[in-house]
Amino acid sequence: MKRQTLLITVVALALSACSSIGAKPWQRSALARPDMQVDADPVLAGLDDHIYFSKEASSGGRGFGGGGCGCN
Amino acid sequence: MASPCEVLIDGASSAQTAELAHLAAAEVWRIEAHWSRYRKNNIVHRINTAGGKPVKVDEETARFLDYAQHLYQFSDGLFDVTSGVLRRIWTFDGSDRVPDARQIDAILPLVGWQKVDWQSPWLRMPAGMEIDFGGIGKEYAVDRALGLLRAQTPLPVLVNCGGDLAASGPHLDGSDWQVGVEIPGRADTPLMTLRAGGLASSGDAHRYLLKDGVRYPHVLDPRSGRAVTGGPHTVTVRASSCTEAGVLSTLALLHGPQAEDYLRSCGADAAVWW
Amino acid sequence: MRRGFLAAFVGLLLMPALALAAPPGGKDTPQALKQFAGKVVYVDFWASWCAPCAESFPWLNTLQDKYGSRLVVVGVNVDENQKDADRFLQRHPARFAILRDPKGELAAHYDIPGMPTSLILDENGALVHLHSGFRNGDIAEYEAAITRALSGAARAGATP
Amino acid sequence: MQLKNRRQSLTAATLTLLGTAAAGGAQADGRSWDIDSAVLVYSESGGRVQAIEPVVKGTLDLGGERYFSAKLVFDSLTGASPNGATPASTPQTFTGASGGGRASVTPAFETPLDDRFKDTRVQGVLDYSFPVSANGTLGFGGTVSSEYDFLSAGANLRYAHDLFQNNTTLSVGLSVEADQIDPVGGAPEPLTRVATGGGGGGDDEGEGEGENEGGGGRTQSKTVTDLVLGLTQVLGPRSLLQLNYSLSASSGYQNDPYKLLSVVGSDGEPDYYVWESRPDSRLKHALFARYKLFSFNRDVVDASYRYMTDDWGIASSTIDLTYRWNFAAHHYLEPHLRWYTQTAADFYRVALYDGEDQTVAHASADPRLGAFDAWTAGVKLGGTLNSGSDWSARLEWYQQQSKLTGVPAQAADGLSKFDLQPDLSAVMFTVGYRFKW
Repeated sequence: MKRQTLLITVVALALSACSSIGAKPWQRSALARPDMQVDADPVLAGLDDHIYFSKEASSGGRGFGGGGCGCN
Repeated sequence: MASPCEVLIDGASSAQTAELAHLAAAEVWRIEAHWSRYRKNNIVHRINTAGGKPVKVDEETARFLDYAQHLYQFSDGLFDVTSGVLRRIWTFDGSDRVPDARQIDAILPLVGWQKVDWQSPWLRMPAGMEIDFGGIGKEYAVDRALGLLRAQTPLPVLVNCGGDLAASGPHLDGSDWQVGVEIPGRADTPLMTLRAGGLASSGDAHRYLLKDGVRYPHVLDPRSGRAVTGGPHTVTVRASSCTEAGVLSTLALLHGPQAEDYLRSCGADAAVWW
Repeated sequence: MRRGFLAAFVGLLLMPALALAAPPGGKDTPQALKQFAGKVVYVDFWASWCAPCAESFPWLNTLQDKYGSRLVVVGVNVDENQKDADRFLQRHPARFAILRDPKGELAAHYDIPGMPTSLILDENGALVHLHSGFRNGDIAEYEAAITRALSGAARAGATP
Repeated sequence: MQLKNRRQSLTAATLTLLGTAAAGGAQADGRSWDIDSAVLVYSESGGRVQAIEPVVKGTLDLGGERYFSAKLVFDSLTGASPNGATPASTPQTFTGASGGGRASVTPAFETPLDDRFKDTRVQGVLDYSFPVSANGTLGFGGTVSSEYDFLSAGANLRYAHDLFQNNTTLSVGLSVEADQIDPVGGAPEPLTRVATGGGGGGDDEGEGEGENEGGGGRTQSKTVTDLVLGLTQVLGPRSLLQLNYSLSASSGYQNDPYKLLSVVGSDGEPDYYVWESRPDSRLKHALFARYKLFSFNRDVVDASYRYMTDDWGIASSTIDLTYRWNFAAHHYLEPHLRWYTQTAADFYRVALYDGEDQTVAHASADPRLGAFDAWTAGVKLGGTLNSGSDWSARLEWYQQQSKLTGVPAQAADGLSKFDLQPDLSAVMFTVGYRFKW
């Protein structure tokens, strides 16, 4: 039981810590840039995922891993 | 459009101001050449010498004629671009030669926008009639010049052609522009502030006739062909553009003694000097 | 060893939290806005990189005509470098006063919750309204807030 | 005309005259599509697989943060891929199933390839996302992908919640995909002998009994369910961290119907071949961490690490690094380095020893399930035209170095005379163009 409570407190602390890490709304000039977006180039990412899905045994991580192809 | 024009740019180098002033001047001269009735090779001359035949006008003139049509309805005929011919019987040289009823009745048939057939872009005007954009041509040029400069710089710009002016926005420190209004016969020049938009003045400052103690200002009612007497010396209006300010100040004058009531009814932001 | 590791991990997370506690912003009017004392002021925080800010400019431009000299519209630009702001103003001309706030001091003073954020200050600089974001659909609400502030000023006999 | 709007009509008429009215109202919120198109050309050395993959994706901004997008992917594959058999000292004959019945002969000492391999795939994706609250965004989408022997349909649902003034974003996504496999000639029975018809490798007295012409059973199917939990945390005005945990459960037919294994004697020479066999479910866990930093007030550093493990015994690590150098106002150069390593599946085998096909539960010689390291190195050049549209061109090399595992001890010496796992290397060239329509 003690282990769970410890884990929960850590997560709670982590989240509360999150509340002050970050940028103020007026400091988001860099974060607003297209090349700083998490999904900056979705089509290219899709092509890469497909190639690596058909050549390697791992997939996804960034998003859903489904290959949607026979890829033999 | 004879008055000199000046350009003020807050926070710009003299070189940049000179360059942009040149740009503004070029635009004002372009409009001057385009619509001045003193020139022989422009659209106004072609219209005034068409002898009743239809004339195809360019896009800018077409827009201006649409505007003239709107103003004619808006002012119940007080604002009429065909009233230019009245100058044949009225010459405001300070003398006492006020035209008599016979002269006026002879010229009136040549005045009246309702006689003009305007189907954009074709204009057909009965022979002998003339159109004249002088009424608000200068204020329009000021607005066009300001539009060009605003596209070139985000800095606050003011274009002033003989007291009719327009500003793109307040000074960099947020304060308004201070404008001195010349009132004939008064030594001081009362100050008016302008934050953004246009400011125009109309008055009988320079040209008028004097007969039997009555002052006949260069303010002619196109419907009667007569000068409007008993009105204020000068009306200055602030509005969203110099053109709109010019229209309201001209119409206020044309309402003579009821100038202030007219301005209030239009919700105009104005100052009147009697 | 596990306990030590856990303590270190938690410590690591808390440390940034303390460093960034925002300084308490006093509620008096900042120096930059004092020049508009005596007038109702509509302050709009904007930046070149904020898309809804561009959508709000055409409407902001009409405020000056609509409410005349009773209202002062001030656009506070929080771009770090002036070049970005100037390029933005070329494409979206502003017919109202622009104040620069490159280090975000004004923004921090009001601790604005998002971009854009609009504030209305009454004639003695007190904050009477704040909303963040801009949607064309909500213009009526924004204008109602302005009229309320102006009528508040009129009631208090402020100079027109 | 009521006085107040008389004045407004004058103001409006004046603005129309001056043309500012038009400028003012210019940004009518006309709907415009953002079109993102790209073509990938993938080419493996040694006459292996070639692929050309054009993609076009249109995103429509419906206003109010609502976005509809439609994507169309074409994929044409040619060339050959290893069929799983090991090389032999004598030519080997296989009746390829993947593209017509012609028999193909593999020269001695060469890796047998299934060179009648031709495939055209079309995939359509639709997606719609919209705000459900001030900080909550919901998105759902569907996808259909079809090729001549494989049909897949999937749907996904995603929710993202912004906290602490958009500094923290928690997201959860669920996707379900149903695949249907119709191999040419039917799905072969796993671990049954492959009919070689004619001089297969070595003398195979055992011809006939237990043979399988590959006329296997009916259509096979599998379902794949993915769950992704994400946290994106802004660390400061110039950097952010993304952490994803994803769980992927696949159940049903996992085999590659065209892959087989050689069953070799102690001399390493193939006696006969059997179809591969994989478990009928797979559970994958992946942890993904990504860090983005805006550096020198100009460039973007993008570094990510992924660790994946599954119940087939495969564990993989991936490191991906890109440095986007915005060397000019509208141009950038983006070098890219990717390092990948994976361990082999428990049931991965280069080949089986005589009789092992009767004892093993599962076995596959598909190189994708083997152990290998892989490098990707490349560079992308891109820019923005003054019309506002973006172009990009990317050239990359991909290289796999395999680590030999799954060699049956009894035949190890015999097999050692062959190159059991030839490395794979490929060139990838992608051009992209994004514009408003």
